Amino acid sequence: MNKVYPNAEEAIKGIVDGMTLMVGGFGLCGIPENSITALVRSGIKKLTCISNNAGVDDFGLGLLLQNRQIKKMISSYVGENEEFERQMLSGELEVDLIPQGSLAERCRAGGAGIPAFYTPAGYGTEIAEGKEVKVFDGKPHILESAMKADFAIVKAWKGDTLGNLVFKATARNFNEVMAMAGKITIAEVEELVEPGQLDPNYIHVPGIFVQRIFQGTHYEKRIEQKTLRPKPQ
Amino acid sequence: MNKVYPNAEEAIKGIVDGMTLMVGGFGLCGIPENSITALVRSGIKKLTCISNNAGVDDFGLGLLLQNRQIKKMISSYVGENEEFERQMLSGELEVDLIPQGSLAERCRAGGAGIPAFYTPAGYGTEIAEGKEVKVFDGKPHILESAMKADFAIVKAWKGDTLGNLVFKATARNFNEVMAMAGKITIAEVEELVEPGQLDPNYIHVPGIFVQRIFQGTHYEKRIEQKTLRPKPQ
Amino acid sequence: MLDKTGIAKRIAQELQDGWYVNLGIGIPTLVANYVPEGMSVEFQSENGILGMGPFPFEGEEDADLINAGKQTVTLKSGAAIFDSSMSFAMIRGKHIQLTVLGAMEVSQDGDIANWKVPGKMVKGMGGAMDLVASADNIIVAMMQTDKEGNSKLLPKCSLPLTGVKCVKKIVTNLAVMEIKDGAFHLLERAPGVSVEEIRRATAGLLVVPGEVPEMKL
Amino acid sequence: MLDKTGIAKRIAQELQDGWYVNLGIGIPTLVANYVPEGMSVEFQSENGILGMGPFPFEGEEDADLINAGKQTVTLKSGAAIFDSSMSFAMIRGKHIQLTVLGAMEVSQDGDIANWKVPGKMVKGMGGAMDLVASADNIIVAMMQTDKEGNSKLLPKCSLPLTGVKCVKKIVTNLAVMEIKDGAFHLLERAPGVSVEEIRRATAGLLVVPGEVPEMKL
Repeated sequence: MNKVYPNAEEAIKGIVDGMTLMVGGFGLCGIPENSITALVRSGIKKLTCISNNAGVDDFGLGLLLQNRQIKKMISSYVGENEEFERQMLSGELEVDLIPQGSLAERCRAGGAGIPAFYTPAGYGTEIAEGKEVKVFDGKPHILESAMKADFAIVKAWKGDTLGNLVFKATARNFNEVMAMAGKITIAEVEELVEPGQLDPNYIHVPGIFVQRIFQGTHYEKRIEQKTLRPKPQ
Repeated sequence: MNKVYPNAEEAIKGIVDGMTLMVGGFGLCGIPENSITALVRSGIKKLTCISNNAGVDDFGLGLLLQNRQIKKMISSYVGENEEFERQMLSGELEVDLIPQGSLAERCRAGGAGIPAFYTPAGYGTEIAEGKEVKVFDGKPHILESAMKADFAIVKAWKGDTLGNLVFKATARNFNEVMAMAGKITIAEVEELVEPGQLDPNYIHVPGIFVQRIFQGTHYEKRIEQKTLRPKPQ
Repeated sequence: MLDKTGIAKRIAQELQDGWYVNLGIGIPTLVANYVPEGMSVEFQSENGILGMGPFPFEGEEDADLINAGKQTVTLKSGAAIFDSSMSFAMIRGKHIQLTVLGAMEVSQDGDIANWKVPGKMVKGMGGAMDLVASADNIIVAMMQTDKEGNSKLLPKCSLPLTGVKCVKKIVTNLAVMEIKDGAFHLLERAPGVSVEEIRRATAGLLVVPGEVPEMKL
Repeated sequence: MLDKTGIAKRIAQELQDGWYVNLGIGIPTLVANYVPEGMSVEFQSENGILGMGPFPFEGEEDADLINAGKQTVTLKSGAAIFDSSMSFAMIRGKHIQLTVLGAMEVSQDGDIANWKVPGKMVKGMGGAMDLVASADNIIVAMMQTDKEGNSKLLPKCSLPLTGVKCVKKIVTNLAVMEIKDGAFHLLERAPGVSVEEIRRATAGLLVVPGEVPEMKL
């Protein structure tokens, strides 16, 4: 059973128009750069993308937006993107905004076979419209449903050929739960290693969740907000 | 803010008769040996213990059973314990049996502020009696509620003074979710280290979930089923 | 007629390359010994292992490394360890391709009872209810009759259930059967076992096609 | 009257030793600069950090290490990294002792609106709805009036809500107030600000006790 693919172009085969994709990352941190580039080149259209953010105009999912490949975005925060704003206001792009914690938990639930769960987040707001409400311990909660995707595309720091993944620092973010929730999960990694080279105690995503893996190239890892403090003299 | 306690006797202060405790471990693997010994010495009674198993006659939670300190056990599997059987059949001990996956998820939910979730486990069995049923995707599921404990007592391999924990191999088991679900969580560790000595990327339980930590002593780490294969000649 | 080892060998023929498999205690555990040559199968243990290896050599056992049966085990290269909630996320989320477990009774509707006998000491269901409720592909490994010769393949289970309408395939000491449309469908006979013997050991509705091949081990 | 830094300084006085704190974008972020000497407070960033440190020095920035505002940050010794579901487990599970965030409007019942202005571009709520729905201890940091001088402390919010009945305390450029029993209760005046000025800048019900001390910074 070989999970290893030579590159992004091969790994994304099977993604077709109209599919739902989960795409890992928080802002531009931990995004699957190679796979996004391959999706842009593929020209696949009418995608529904579940991703915490929508990239910036010229990077990340912004590249797919520029190319009009996304029909619908499901996110918690979509600032920093003028093309996104234009498409949303003109009605070209559907947008479903979800509280960030509910987004993460709904992905985990999708991967974990929990079809729905109660959360207090969003009760009393427009997010709760049409959702079941139940009071626990005197406090109203709303029922949120699990999310799954035809393909989940995540980016890890290191991965082995069995699909085990580890992330570096906050590039972990949504990549972990999304890897669990893809019917097919594609992982691109900075370094692909042999089984046994990752410590079994410290695997972030066990290989069972990953169907395809490849070593990415030319990571730009763009920084959105470079903030520094002055060096002490 | 000091979380470090000198020993188990000090760390368990505040546990009183009638409280609900979560106790980590799977079988005798990864159990908080020092804390259990301190509980036995304390003589605290009428405890409700949430733990996947109930130890063996002369080790683990079996020691508390011998001493008649447990009023109720909430577990998924309670074999290998004659005293347990005697108390259960005589009606001295209440026992609530829960599917293992639901037990783990109910602890996590308690720690994660999810008051209830749907699972297929137990539908159509006596476990489902009195529980809400809802059909998702054509399949019936039951609503299970979150569990919390007055104190959660867990055992880790290493921990730092801020309460960050890492586990070794399968001694991890329920310790992780139970650490999340204690109103007060006590962690005993084989090795207590200073902040910075554990890699931030590979923390299993972030310190925010741990209120008290101490370095245990004299770990016996008893093996329940020593199974070997013959050495090649 | 098959012994326990024979049942395990026959079940091992169902394995496919790349599958993740959860084996219950007893006969199912033996399946791990008969993975076909050249096939890569990863075993999950619900206490938190993916890539479980064989039992350790004397002196290599580690109290911190056990399987769900509380036996000392080893890890294969490329194994992963995780906590109990992640383990059942894999199970409930249908990431495991095959679950093999034992049963006290199975009904012709695919109900299974394997955790409780009223009046006897109840040890608990462990992970069995999660496993049977979630898995799309469950094989039950069992003796087809009890010690008194009574069939354990019934129209309806008499014991408290572990799960409903979940068992699709059964491998017993006498036969391989599929469960569908409210009946046991005979697929294969164990070596030297006649259809008549299988019929006598099946209390539930048994469907026998024209020709029933003998299994090859 | 306080500037943004003053608001942050006043909020920092609310910190207690050993607390875990989540700071929103804007004024709340500044609070981290004024942790009282000798006090140990850990900052949580909802993208997956506990023990967030200051901004990096030039050349030390790491694209893989950012905060929830997408700014480069550092880790303190003893920090922990985790995924998004674990991060919100901490938040929803009430493991964070204090949440500080901004608001466009707050009502006398403790409702808060801070994510959406109809007719304008909506960027999303990010983690705000989870934070306000879960935290027992929320402080809102805000200017008490908008640029036209209209009060943002209202009988009822006019904008779409982020959460209901959740805000307990507000620190503005003019005052510190507590919300209870359907009213803003004035606790402290900003330096040089009169009760009358605060009253004019509060559209909701304001309760003023006999004596209102000036805050000490």
